[in-house]
Amino acid sequence: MLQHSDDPDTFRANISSWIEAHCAPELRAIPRTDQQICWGGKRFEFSSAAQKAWMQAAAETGLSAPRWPIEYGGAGLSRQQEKVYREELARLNAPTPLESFGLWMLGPALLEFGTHEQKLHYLPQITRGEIRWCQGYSEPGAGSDLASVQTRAEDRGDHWVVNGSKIWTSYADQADWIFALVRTDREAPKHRGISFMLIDMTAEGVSTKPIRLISGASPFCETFFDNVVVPKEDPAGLSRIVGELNRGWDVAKHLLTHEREMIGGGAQGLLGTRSLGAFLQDLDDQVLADPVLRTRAMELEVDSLATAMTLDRYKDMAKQGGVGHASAMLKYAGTELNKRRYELLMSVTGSDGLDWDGAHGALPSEWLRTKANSIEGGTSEVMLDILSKRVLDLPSQ
Amino acid sequence: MLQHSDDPDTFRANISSWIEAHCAPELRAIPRTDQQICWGGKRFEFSSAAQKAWMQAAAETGLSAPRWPIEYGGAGLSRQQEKVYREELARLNAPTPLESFGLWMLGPALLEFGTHEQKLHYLPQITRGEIRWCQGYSEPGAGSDLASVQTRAEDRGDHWVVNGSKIWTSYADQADWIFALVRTDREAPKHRGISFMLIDMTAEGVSTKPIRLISGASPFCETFFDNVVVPKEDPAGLSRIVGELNRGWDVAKHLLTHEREMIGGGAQGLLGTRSLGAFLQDLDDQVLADPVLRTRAMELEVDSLATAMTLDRYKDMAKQGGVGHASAMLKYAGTELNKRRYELLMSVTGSDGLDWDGAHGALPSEWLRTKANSIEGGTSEVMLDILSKRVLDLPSQ
Amino acid sequence: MTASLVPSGDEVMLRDSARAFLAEASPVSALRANRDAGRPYDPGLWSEMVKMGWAGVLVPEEAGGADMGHRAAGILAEEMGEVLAASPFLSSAVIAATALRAAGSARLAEIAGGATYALALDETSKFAPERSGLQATRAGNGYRLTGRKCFVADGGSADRLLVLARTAGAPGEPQGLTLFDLDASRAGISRSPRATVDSRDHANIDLDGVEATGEDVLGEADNAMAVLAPALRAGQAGLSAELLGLTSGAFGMTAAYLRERRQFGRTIGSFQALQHRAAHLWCEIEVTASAVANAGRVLDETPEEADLAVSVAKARATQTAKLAVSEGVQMHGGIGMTDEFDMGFYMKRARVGAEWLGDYGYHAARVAAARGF
Amino acid sequence: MTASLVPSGDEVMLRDSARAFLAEASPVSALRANRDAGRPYDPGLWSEMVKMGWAGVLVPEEAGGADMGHRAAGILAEEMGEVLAASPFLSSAVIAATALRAAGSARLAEIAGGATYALALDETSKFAPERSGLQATRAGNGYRLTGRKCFVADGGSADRLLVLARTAGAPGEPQGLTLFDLDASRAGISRSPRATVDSRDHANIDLDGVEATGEDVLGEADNAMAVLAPALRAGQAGLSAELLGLTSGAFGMTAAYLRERRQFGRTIGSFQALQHRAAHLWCEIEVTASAVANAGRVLDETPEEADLAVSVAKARATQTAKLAVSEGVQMHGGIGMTDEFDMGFYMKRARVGAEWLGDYGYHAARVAAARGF
Repeated sequence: MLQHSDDPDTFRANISSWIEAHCAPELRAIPRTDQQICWGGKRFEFSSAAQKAWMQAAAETGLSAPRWPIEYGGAGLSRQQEKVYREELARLNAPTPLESFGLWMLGPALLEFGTHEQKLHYLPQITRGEIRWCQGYSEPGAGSDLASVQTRAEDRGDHWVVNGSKIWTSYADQADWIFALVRTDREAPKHRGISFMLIDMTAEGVSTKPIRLISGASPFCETFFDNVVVPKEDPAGLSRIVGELNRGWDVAKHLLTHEREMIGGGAQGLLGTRSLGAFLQDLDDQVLADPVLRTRAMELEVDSLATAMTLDRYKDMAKQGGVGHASAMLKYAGTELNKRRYELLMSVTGSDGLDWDGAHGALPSEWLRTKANSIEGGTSEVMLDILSKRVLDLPSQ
Repeated sequence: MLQHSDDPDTFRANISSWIEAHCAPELRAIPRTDQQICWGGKRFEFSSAAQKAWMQAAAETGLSAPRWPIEYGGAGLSRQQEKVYREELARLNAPTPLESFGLWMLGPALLEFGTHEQKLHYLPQITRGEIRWCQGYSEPGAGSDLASVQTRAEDRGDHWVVNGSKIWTSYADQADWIFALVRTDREAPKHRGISFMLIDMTAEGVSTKPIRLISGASPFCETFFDNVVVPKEDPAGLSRIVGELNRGWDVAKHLLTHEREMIGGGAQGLLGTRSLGAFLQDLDDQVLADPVLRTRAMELEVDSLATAMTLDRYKDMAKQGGVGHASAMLKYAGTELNKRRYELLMSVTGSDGLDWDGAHGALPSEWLRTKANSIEGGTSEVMLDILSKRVLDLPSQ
Repeated sequence: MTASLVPSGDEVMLRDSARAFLAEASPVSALRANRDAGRPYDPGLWSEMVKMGWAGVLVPEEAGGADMGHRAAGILAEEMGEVLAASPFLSSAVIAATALRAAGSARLAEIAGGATYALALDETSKFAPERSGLQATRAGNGYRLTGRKCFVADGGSADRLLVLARTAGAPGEPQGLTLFDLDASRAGISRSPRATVDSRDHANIDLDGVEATGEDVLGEADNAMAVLAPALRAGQAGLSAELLGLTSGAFGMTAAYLRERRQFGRTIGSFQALQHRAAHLWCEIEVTASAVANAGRVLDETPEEADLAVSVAKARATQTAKLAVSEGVQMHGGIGMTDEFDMGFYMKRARVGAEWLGDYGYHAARVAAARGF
Repeated sequence: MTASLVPSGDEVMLRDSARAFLAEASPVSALRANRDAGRPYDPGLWSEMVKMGWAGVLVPEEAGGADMGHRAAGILAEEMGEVLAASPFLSSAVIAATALRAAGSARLAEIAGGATYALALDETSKFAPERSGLQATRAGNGYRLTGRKCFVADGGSADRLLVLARTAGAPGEPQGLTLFDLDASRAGISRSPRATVDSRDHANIDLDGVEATGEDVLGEADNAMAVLAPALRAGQAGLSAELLGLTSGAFGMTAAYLRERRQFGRTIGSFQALQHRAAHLWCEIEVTASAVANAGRVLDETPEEADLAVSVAKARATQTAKLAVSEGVQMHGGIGMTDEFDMGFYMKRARVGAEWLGDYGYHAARVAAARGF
């Protein structure tokens, strides 16, 4: 077990030796591939015994969800302690023991809106990697207008009957459960009448179909609900609705802001995957003798560095009380910048970069995939709407 | 007198010898300055006897308004003949004998909307350079919303009493008469209740004040109407309203499209005044060794050439039946391009270009003045609105 | 220039008939079917084009062509771009036909009859003809060619190859290059198909001691540019037209979507921010259309002065296509990202078209050079 | 970096007090009054700044300064930019103070006391220190300086001049340059004021056989860069902060106008096309603000590594200011074009600030060099 300690240095030493004790050296190699990510869930196949052991050690210690309360399966760390933990993971090249939409999204929603009983039941399943969740928000034809939920849950006394479909449900084909927005009151105004519902993916009438993107295969699926029966209370007496009935939009909005910060923050990660400088140094000298390409590269480098400084500054601001709706700026600026970066990488690689699996590997797929950056998690247009109304206080009409 | 002829070659020869006979060699020098433009009007001072003689010869022949009917003081030329005339003027470096808002704007409005008597009275005054007109559309505080006319003309039986003010009235301080939009029915909907009125600038209660721009002195004025009496019929029995009472917006709209084509077409003129190539060749080599400036210059040159080709193409289209609302594209593209051109000229001249009257003459004034290109004659935003609704057929709501 | 930049009656007819044919014979779904079948183009479609005389659009009548000129070729390319029709048209009927015509080659009639050609030029990731270094060394009365060409459009399927090789001088010098017209099956030639994002035929081509004679030289030895330069201009103008058509196709889909799609209780085309972006894009397309029309006219009227016009067209067409497909995907939102929807095909072809025969920077530099800076 | 990029309590206090002072003592109307009076700055205002210790913001305490660091200097410059306050602050308190401090000059105390300096560096229309060629030839124990400097900010009024001259080597070489610290009234110096668009003090300076001794050399002869480089970095960071403040001032006017102004029956700020442009501009300003804050921090913490941070800041600040003033004029419409309205002053100063101490291209190239391409 991990020895907690209020002294930061002692804590760092403890956590470091705990990582070294439980994360086998074979796991601590980089670069890591997507295949090595541990997602958990009933259908997950561990890539190695070491991976399974590492996840289980983390689950036992609560470190798969470092800041969640101990009673719900977390480690109960402070923000500062979590930072030390992440730093030590990075220093030792250790992978995060468990990744999941349960940890990122459902957990925070339950912690904010769930009952004590719901938390006690669902959260430890997540931290232990037993149940893999997926997210069911978007619907075909709805696009950015998430509140226009058409999937409906009809009240049949002791259960709901759910019909409709969701799109962009990442890894739905590998998930055990889904948290979804469903319309429980069709008479109420658009943003009312929506509930945040938990549905077992193995229930009869649930099916999924993978979505192929212009960039190739993707983790996204369409998920269909055909007369799916969802009990109002399951055997343990737990409600399948998180938060109040018909107030699911509040839960969703809370999570959307959360997601936006992740994706905006993720810009830094994206920037790191293809370093422009390294790329440019490998190129034929003639390529950057072209003033147009040189100019684009210089402009991008200036903007990338300034954007990285902005991520730093916003992290500092977040520590001092949050950034509010301005987080939409990180999402907008980060994703638009990433699209520019990949356009430039395609330009400087010229015809060498045009093959699906050619001299620059997956570059063309990555380039095409960046086009979704400014759509998913709130389009650039939605971000600009938020900024103009919430930050700049511009009028609606 | 000019010998008309249906044979194009004969006509060209005739017009050419007529120009040489009446436009003194001293007038045929370039570059010409603004001071050498002949505006006509009661207060106009000719810069030379030759200038006066040239204007008068043109007026007698009707060539100050080549395509207007002969009975209204024009030369009655065909479109093709006018083209030949313009080509010969250019070839011989002869200036246009007369420029005026009467020729450009009021004349076309009268030809379309005026009565025969109005045309007989007002048009020859224009072609002979006797009366100089100015335009009174915009009002302080109205901006692009030209239809929100506040200047009102109250009906007092046999006359109107006009109160209000106009802004951006070019050369109002030197004009004899003004054609203005005034509200003649305050109960009617916004676009109704406006009339197109002709007002004598010497009438009691009319005053003007010049407007200084960020680029320096300008021909623009504010024009104030303080209980100005405008007779409904003047001694000759002519109405001071052009078109129907309360339907002045139709006249104005017609002229706005006309003006837009002029300004868009004028882009070619503007492009010509400062040739980028000549400018760049005069620069220190180091300036264009900077890849950023070289890239900007190349981009601008590509876009300038393509835009010039577009002006050519649209002229060809106009000959075959008009371009309609697409003329808003010329206005938008031409003026935005011109702003870019001057931004680049300022960048390549560096600190040498920062003085009001320095190494590059009036360049800084010209640069600042270009910022108005995308505001006057319909803002770029209004042009994009027109294009999206009228050309792309995008819905209003 | 004397000719109008507005299409003549004949040109409108040509456009209408091409559009009607392609809508039937080669809608975007045909590209999808070819892609899914791993087939870079449909030889049956090409046969029909040949029957309609498209293969001979630039071939003189005495060699069996229709000799309709570059503007007409541009109209055909534009219509192909609109529906992303894949064919050897640009490589054979435009580029090779112009080269063979400049050289006075007897093989012109074969082109009009449907023989397919590919231009094997690039050796690095960027287009730069004068930097070609593939060696053609003297051997007896002839030559031996050894080296690698990459990104050869239509190179995997072409009957014949135009190979640019160095017979004198050093890479970087425009002189000393020779253009060979070789049967693609000649001994020593091997072709490696590439899986380019536009799902069309591109290949790398290795030449290993390929033997060639003076008969195989197109035009004069050491002076390839005399026949290559007009061919490149023709190809660049044709590709610009294809990209313009592609742009127009992508924009048409986008504008239609803006008019129909509803979100937040209104048609998305009523959102002013999208309206202004759409209107701006339309303006860009109009300006590019002028440049493309002009390039065709100048090639028909004063081809020797066409460098500037062609480079303006290719630079503009490249940029406008990029803007149109980016806005197309973004304005369609999630559906624009799915393979099921066609917009991705437009984006991918725009990218390949941006590189082929010189990218934006290459052509912008040529414009600058022509304008004296 | 250890320090936060968010202002500390002390920094917030400094900003608040500077803002309050400048709003009272130097609103934009003061610039207008100076302009109309043909006065490039108000010496009375400078005296007050000196009293508040701003002249000594980078001067060590032992020389009578406040030694508050570059981030603090940036906050002051930013606030001056916000209201377009004209003063010799950047030339004297930032550039000259840093140079004199690097050289260990005893005159530092004079700067803290309000003595004004100007940096005479440029010789062509573009900033390029190493290309300086103004000759300082050996004469007896000293030097004789002859040549012309142009675009010398605050050069018409400064008490003293820092003159960059070539004592060895050829233009283009970073070595062989020497920085002289001369009284502006020394024999042979003549100054020609220029009417720059920002209505501030800029002059051309002619040196005609000006005599200088070793005493007048700041730092070492032939090695000006040792004292000049830190001074330039400080000046560039300070100017970036001024431009950021200017940008924020112009944007504040524009956003307020969008919230108030009505047209077509609605508040213009409700037009989505303008909303998105305003929001985009705000994002650009946020990103630039980070770069400016970072440049100040790095100069305070690891000045020798500050080249990259400073050039990112100046490049971004230049571009963002240009966007803000262009959008400012356009969104204000006609009124934005009138001299009566203040936006024009912001546009003019932004243009001068874009050129001074290196334009976008100069700094972008330094970023590229630092990043290895």
